[in-house]
Amino acid sequence: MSKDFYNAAGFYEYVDEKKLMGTRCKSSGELFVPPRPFSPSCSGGEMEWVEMSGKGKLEAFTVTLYGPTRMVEAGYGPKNPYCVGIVRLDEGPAISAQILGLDLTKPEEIKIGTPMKLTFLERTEGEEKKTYIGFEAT
Amino acid sequence: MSKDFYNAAGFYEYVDEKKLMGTRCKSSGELFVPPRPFSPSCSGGEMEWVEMSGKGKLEAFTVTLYGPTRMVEAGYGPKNPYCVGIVRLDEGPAISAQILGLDLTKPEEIKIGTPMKLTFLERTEGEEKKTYIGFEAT
Amino acid sequence: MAAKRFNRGVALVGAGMSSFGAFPGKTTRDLFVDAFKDMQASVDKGFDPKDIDECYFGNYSSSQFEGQGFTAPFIANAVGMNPRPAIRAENACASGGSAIRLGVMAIASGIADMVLVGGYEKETDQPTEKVTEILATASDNLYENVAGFTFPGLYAALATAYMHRYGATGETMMKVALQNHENGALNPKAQFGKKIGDFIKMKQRSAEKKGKPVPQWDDEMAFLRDPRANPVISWPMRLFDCSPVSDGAAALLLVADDMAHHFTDKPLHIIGNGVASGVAMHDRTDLTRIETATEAGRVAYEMAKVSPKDIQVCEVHDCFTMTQVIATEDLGFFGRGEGWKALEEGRTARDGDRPINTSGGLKSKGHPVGASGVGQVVEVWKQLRGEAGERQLPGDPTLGLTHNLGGSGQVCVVNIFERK
Amino acid sequence: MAAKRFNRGVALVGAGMSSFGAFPGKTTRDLFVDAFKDMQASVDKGFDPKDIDECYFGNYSSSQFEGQGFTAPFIANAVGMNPRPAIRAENACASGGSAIRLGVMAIASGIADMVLVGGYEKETDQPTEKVTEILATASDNLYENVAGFTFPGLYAALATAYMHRYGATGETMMKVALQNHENGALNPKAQFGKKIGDFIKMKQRSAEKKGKPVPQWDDEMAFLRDPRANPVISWPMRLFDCSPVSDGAAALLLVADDMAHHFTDKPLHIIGNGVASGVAMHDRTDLTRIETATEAGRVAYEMAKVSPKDIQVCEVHDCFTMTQVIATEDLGFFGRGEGWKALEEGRTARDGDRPINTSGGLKSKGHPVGASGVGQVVEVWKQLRGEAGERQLPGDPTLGLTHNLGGSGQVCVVNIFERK
Ligand SMILES: [Zn+2]
Ligand SMILES: [Zn+2]
Repeated sequence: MSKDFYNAAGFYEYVDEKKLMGTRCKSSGELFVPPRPFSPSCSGGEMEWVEMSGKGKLEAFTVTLYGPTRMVEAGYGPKNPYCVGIVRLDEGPAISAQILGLDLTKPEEIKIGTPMKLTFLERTEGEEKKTYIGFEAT
Repeated sequence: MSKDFYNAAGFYEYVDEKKLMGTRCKSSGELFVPPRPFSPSCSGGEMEWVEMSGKGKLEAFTVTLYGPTRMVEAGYGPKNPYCVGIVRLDEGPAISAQILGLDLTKPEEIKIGTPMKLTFLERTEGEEKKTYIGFEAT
Repeated sequence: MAAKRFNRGVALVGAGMSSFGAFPGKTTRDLFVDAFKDMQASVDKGFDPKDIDECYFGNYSSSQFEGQGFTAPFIANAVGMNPRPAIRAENACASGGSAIRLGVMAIASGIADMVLVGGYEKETDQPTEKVTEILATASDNLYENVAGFTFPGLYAALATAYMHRYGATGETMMKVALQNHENGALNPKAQFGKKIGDFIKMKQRSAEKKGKPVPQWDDEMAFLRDPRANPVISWPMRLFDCSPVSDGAAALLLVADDMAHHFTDKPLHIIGNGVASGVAMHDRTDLTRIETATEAGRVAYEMAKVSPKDIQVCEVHDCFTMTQVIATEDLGFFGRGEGWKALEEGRTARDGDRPINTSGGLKSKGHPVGASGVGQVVEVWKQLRGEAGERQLPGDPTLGLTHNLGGSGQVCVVNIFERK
Repeated sequence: MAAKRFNRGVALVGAGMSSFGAFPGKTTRDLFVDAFKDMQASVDKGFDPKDIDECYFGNYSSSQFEGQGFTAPFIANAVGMNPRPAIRAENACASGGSAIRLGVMAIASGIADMVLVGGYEKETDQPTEKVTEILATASDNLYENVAGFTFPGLYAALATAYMHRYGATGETMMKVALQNHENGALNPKAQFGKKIGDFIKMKQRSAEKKGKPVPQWDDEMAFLRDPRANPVISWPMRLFDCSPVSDGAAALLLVADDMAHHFTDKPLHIIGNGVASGVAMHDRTDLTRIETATEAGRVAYEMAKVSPKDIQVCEVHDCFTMTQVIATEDLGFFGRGEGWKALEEGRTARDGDRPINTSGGLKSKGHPVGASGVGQVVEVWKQLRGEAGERQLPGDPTLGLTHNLGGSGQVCVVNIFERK
């Protein structure tokens, strides 16, 4: 059961269930997204999973024409670019994700600070479909 | 022209022509097989290519059942093992090569010191045929 | 906590590099031999390679680029260093800088008096998509790669944050490219020995030869603005915002300070060395700066007892154009949000008051990842000794700095050199 | 040339490791957290992680094993070390030993008083053929790989040369496996906590369950001689001659000698450290020994002012069984050609006069490449402090040695530890 590890494996198990989860240190109360199995500030700490509200703001982005293999396999390329960015969650931490719902033909009009809400997307990689987190302009 | 580099690229260009070549430092006279573009002992040195006689002795060997991809692609495996070893050339230096002409069903009877002579072999790798050096028991 | 210091001073008495570029048929071993020979020739009074006690090498990923991991003993062997200790440092694009740190430490520790430091990478045997994949293993494979970030993408995202807060534009980035290509055109070892104007002429000649209509641009900036000549890779970054895929190697000879005069009357002393590690991009509170650079700079300045304004020669890690602008702020040369204006005003050009990347930078000189941080020192060596030829800075400079980033800035190494 | 020395003594005040084995769902970051916690628990008087000045990590190839290069800042981050300097050392299977060398050097140089040293590798996410390919990038890709050499193959060739010259046989190797599995069965962190007898019982139970005829062997050696139970991989080496594919991590806390008493009343002092690099196998004049080990041992013994006979606890790099035998000769414990006899006479067993690999060695404990050299030190830490539990050596040992090979022996790192 990867969720017992409070790590990336647990995180992606939740993503498969369409949940964005972080871990919280039971002693210091610190919240970690992406999750951590270990709380450096209090050198230890038992962890628990916490679900995020999924609301946030766009903090940085790019519109990529030449992506990695997994994005090429998912159908992206110079004629069908995608947006990827960093979204700061209302809960404080930030995370990298594909950004949806923006007009990618006019990247200069995309605004840092745009409110975002969580969504989940599927990409075909090789022969598998995999679920990833995404954010959508609201 | 890779042969001008006095390096691996030049070496394999010669192998394609079925020649086993080393480099010799024109100042110190030292012979290098595999080739070197640089003579560490005299810190420099112009090089020239020298052809080896192709005679030598087996210095160490193994009979491999589980080889790398290139050997698997060439048809080797647990049911068709191959022998690879180190052969000391009559000229002094030694080199790694596939060893042919031995009874691989009785590896315990293969003798260190067995006289060897150079041969060339082709292996199919992916869609290409590539030439390699080999040695044969004489 | 009082700053800790090295127990023993370290001097640079030789520095050399192979040409940077694409060299089919040459492995990292061959490239490093070229760098070693160039370094040998640079040692004024000569030296006996047998006196080298140890070797520290920077390499990002020969295992992926050329199928050869464990390069340290092979590279040591190529230049006759066995059985001396040889250790490879890896810190992505800061691998070279990290190797320098290890070399300094070896001498300061007393275990070595003379150290060979090297950096090397062989990237051009792989197709571009494969290179992109290999470089991407230096970003966070658990959370950044999966989101779709490439390396140009990560730095493009930093650029959007910087542009949004401070008003810089795509034009700023084009001006970085213009400037670095001006410098690189004067560097015979540079991958692109060409100004942007030379690229224009090349395109025109090529069209002419093919009997196609000859393209015209009003000036260099018009060329860089033209999406056919300078296409977007990852918005806002275009082709000419990215450092190239390169092969190359560089080598340095370090000795204990008190031995330096045996080798040259003009040694450089490594008076400052700072290294910092940091978090992945999504964990940063401010995406308009790179904290590791500020921290590594702080440590190096403190050790050297100098301040940013004292630095006369400076090579920064311009893996992408906007990175250079941010670096000049991180290092304290300009205030926050002022770097792009300084760049546009020409202050960082060779004839400006704060010249940056006289070598051409990674942008024009080339970026063979593990060699880059070591190659930066070769430029400082030349500039501080008055040997930089046509691109020599005036004023007999004595103080230089190198700034070497790893990944998206999760490591930075800053070195400060002085000719006393 | 007089031997050079470190300017400042270095002590080991904490040592810990994750379990070694196969851990699906855990990355190197997670494994290193486990090792770090175990190390924390081992520091008798505790310590504040904020006092750690620098981090040096050994890792062979996370870039190929888990798609994550540039691991140093990520691992540093996992245990809260940013912005401290973090540098990865890579020297194939001697990556861990190389990281230890860097940690010692950092303290000796004066730049650090407290250093975190780590090693980690995550291999089991890849299929066996892919693991073989990744390991093979540590052999000479220009001349060894192309000939058909795998890693087991290279060490098998050394074994044939040794057997031919000195008369050792396949039985010798089986006895190494037998001995190391005896030791590993007493190590709760070992990948195989099993004696050969336990493997026999497992096979028998499994046959029983499936309703198949239950196989019988006269004794453990009969089992190891049976080609169905112990098939040939690369003659003369069989399955039980090879260390396994493993995940794992290990962590050490080093401090300046004069600070050691703040952390424990039983520190170990690193009194000897030797590193040597060497040539590829075909370039060696004698294939029955590994020269880098002799050279690294010579340097370490000289620095420590001790001789082989003084060593009481010893972990050697038994990536393959015959390698262990050769190591005991290279380190001067036995004369040339005498190592295999000493082994067969039981002298290297736990109750022998020269116990080797009380941890179970890489063979039984596991071989997560970058962690292995660091994990060896964890055993010496336990043995010299009387904390090795059921496998504790008698006689209150105070002097221990680790021997960590890279590749086919092109690098060796030897450390000597003393409890004073
Ligand atoms: Zn906590
Ligand atoms: Zn010569």
